Amino acid sequence: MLFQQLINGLTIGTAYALVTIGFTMIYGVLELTNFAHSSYYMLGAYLCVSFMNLIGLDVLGFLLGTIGAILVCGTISALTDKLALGVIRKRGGAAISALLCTIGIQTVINNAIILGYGSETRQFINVFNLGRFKIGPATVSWMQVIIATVAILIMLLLTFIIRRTKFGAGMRAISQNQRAAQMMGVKVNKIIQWTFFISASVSALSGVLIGMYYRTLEVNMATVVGSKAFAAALLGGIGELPGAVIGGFVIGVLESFVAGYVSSGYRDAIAFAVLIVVLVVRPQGILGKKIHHKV
Amino acid sequence: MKKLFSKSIKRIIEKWAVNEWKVAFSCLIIALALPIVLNTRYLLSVMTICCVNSILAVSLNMLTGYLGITSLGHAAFYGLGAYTAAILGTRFELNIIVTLPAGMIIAGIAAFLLGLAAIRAPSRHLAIITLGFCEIVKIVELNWFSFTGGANGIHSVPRISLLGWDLSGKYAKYYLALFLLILTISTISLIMHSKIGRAIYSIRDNEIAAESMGVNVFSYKLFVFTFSAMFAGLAGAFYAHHFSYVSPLSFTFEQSIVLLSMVILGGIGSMPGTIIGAIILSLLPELLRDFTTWRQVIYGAIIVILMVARPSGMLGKYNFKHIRQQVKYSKLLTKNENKPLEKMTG
Amino acid sequence: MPLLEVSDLRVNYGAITAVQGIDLFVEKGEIVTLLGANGAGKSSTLSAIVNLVKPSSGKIMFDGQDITWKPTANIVEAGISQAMEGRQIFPRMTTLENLHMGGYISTKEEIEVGIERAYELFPILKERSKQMAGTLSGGEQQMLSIARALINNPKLLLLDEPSLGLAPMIIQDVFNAIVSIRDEFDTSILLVEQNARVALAISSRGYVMEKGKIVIASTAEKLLNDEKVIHAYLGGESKALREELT
Amino acid sequence: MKILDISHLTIRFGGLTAVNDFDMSVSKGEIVGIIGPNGAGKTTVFNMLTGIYTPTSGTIHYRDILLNNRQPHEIAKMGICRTFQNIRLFDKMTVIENVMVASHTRTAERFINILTRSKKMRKTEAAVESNAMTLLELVGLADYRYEYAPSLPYGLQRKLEIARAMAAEPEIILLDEPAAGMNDRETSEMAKFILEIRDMGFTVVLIEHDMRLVMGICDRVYVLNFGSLIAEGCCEDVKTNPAVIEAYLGKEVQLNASTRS
Repeated sequence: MLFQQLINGLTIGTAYALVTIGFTMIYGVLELTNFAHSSYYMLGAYLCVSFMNLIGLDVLGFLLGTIGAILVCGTISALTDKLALGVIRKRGGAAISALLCTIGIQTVINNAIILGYGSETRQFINVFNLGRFKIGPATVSWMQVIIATVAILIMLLLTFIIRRTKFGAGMRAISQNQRAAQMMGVKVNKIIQWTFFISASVSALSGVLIGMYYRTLEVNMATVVGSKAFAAALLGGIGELPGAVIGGFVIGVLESFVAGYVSSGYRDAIAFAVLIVVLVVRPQGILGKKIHHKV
Repeated sequence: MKKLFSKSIKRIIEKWAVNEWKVAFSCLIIALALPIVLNTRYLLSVMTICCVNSILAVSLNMLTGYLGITSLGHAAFYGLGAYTAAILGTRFELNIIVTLPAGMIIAGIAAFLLGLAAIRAPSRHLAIITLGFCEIVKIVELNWFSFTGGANGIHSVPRISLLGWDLSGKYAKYYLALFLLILTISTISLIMHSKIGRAIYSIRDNEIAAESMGVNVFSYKLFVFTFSAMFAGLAGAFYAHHFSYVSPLSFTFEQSIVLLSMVILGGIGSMPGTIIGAIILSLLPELLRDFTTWRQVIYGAIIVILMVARPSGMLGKYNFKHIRQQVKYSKLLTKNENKPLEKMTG
Repeated sequence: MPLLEVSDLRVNYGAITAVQGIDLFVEKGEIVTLLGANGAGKSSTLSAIVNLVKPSSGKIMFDGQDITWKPTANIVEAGISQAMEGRQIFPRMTTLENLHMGGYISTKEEIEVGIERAYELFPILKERSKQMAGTLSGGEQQMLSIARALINNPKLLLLDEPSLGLAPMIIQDVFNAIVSIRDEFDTSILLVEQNARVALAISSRGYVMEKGKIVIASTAEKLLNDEKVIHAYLGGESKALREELT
Repeated sequence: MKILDISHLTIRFGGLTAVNDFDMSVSKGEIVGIIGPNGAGKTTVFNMLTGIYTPTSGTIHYRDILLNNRQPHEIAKMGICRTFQNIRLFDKMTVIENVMVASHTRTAERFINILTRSKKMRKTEAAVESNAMTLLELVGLADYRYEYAPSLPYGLQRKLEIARAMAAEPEIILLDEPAAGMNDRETSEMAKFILEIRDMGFTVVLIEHDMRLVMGICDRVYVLNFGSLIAEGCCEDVKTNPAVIEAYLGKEVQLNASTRS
């Protein structure tokens, strides 16, 4: 029972972690809480189903559908920056204005999905059908293994991009001082748009994986994952990639334990209560570094 | 053309700022007279909701606009006020003269305790801490069945009456809501125009400098956090009596976001702006009622377009008090010297 | 043809005109100083050249190409670098990482050479290389900001108050460094500086700005002896000041 | 009369000792300078004095009150106020409001008076405003009273910070590089202004790199290097102290200072 809860928690945690990574990337660069971020999680899953219905309900259809969903979500996300958020930045709008703008974008996307697909729960056909195996007392499905593998690969890739590439250096520079970054020759707007593209793609991928895991799509899946990702990001120390991953896992495991041992009704309440306690006791998050500010 | 447009806007804003009292008074007269024309139950109810939302937005603006703390959990205090009034009303059959202050106090106590623990945290953490608090309150409301009625909520909250007078008529309720709104606006304005207000603004602009000038940042933050929650509690208590029904779904984190949108849309830190924002976002869903399926999409799109068009909200760029002073001062200069303000542009 | 040629440059901030139509040029291999009281528009001029502040009108030619309103990143690639006023460093990067950012558009080898040179110029930066830049003292951040602007080996270096907040001994080092930057790397330098006497001592020419306009353009030597300039910007002697005060 | 007494003051950040065993005392009506190379720990001393950092060891006494664990706002109220090296003004407030904020500790107002906007409260407000105006006139910013603080040129922002600190009516005023970013002319004016402040009854402690200003107006000077005191005394002694020349002034600048100033 304990072990099983842990494995289930880790699987949900993987999804949270992936969404959180994208979320924390944008926060890291712009200090912007992107409320639209979780919408790409849902949009990705729905688009993938649509593409599969067009191409074919098999592995090929799934793969092409996933790629299509990722590209569409990434493009939409990059466009929102080019057409809306970037304009607000350029006009010197307050940070909170951009935040409200992302809330507007979220409202549009989430409700456009309801408009296009209807509000009833939809099936996500599992094309792999790989079965499951046992480790000790717990049952693990191959789907869980796939999700974990893909997620870990993506996390490693993104960590590499941010830590080792010029693109990543540019991102970090922008996050700390935009003017100076420009003066170093960093193409600020281009990098920000790519960051939006990448973050939404990862979110969409996560939506596809989790959709396939639960085999259902619901119209409230975005809002459910959104506040969790938000919480996980802060828990791990916002702006820190490994922190985002750990934060995601902690929230996932915590939830599944509370649901298993306390009451599923209070599942979210306790997750948030723990979060509040952590933030009050350790404001910089689990992995966040405490910086000594010069006065 | 564009220049002409922005110039005329500037002139209007200047006029408005100089005559702020007159404008406010005229608005009050209009608000008092409106029921003569708009006299159906539906319209009066919409106007009452505008007042309730304005109370919420104005109180949130004190926290977010004046002090600079973004709260995503204002609806929690709104809900606490509503549940307090509903429970006191249904179980003890208490009158609004008790339930309204009780709603304020319970919301205030909750905010005080939360603030005591968390208000020192950085602003971005407070956003998520308040969000978390909002979710927790909702979940408790949903699950503490014996006390809150769970998802069913609480029905038949007593009608509004005062000293034996029945105030539950459509007109009475509107005027009561308007009265509460004026009470909120004047209390907050008076505070913001005093040394307390200056201290609050200074914290928003530079915490370390404020602290170094002798402003006790912690207690001021706690004060504003508690104070703004109390008015949310007041709005909630009125809401419970107005609809005679409360349900956890009215006080979710999404509702907090709507409240925050009102503040930002109207212009953060601007009292008239906040009220305009509250009225627009209260009316918008009603206006879009005929487009049920498209309603939310249009609603979201309008927010995006408005924010792109005016990134600082409608009135966010204008501080009426400062504009008034500047206009007065430049008049003084031109009168004395009869020449342009060379010194001021140096 | 001069390396940098600015003509009729204007900069507005809202209603306020910070720069009201100025002309200036910098020849190859030259150090030019821009003098003026606080708020005369010197920093705005520098920012406008690299388009960090959008000029409202005017023309900026650099190395034969028109760079007016070009994205800052492209201007940097063309060969202009700026050490900014107000310690515009990356606080959550180490000193070394900050220097690496200075070579964002350069190759690895160029960066290595550049960093060696930066450490020679400011040895304290080497000691602080692993330290977060945000925890450096004000003066150290200033040094880092100058050192960082040099990493990509610019043709033109814009220096905004390089001596701001620096100890006297370091100021001398910085000005020595500026001269050696010009001599060794053939970099032209446009300097905004309050420490007018020292700045003019290493410059060939200077401009004096007042209320957004250039009021005097002359050789450094003439400026140093100009009564008006002495009165307005150079001040009296230390001893004289003491006497004046007591 | 000694009003400020610092002894064995030490602070460590992680492994780094920013200030080590620092002793200093200030008497009423003095102008005391703290100089030293960049990163020597001068501003850190100010930060400990004003309660922003808590010292690792050592004591700070202000008129026999131990300041070590006091909050910054308490210390401001007691009578020590400061300016900042990297200017920290209230950006969305006008120049005069910036100054008025600092009167905070000098006025007490009952909540009920604020809600009723009583006569007494309006009287206090008027007094605060006229006091702020007086200070602005003193620093020459009266014409800018209704401008926003960031729209002022850098040098004037520094003056505004000083006016703001004065409005808190402290006994000791701490100035962190008051002449930074000013040309020689403006520096001379600033020097004169600081003397005026002293004559008004303030005690001044200042950090500054401009030797003309420091040597011109300071009664005594403390020299810090790598967090430790390397010299103290009157200007002439310090100026000729070999350790100071080596660590801070530099031989060339000595030369240069004579040609330049």
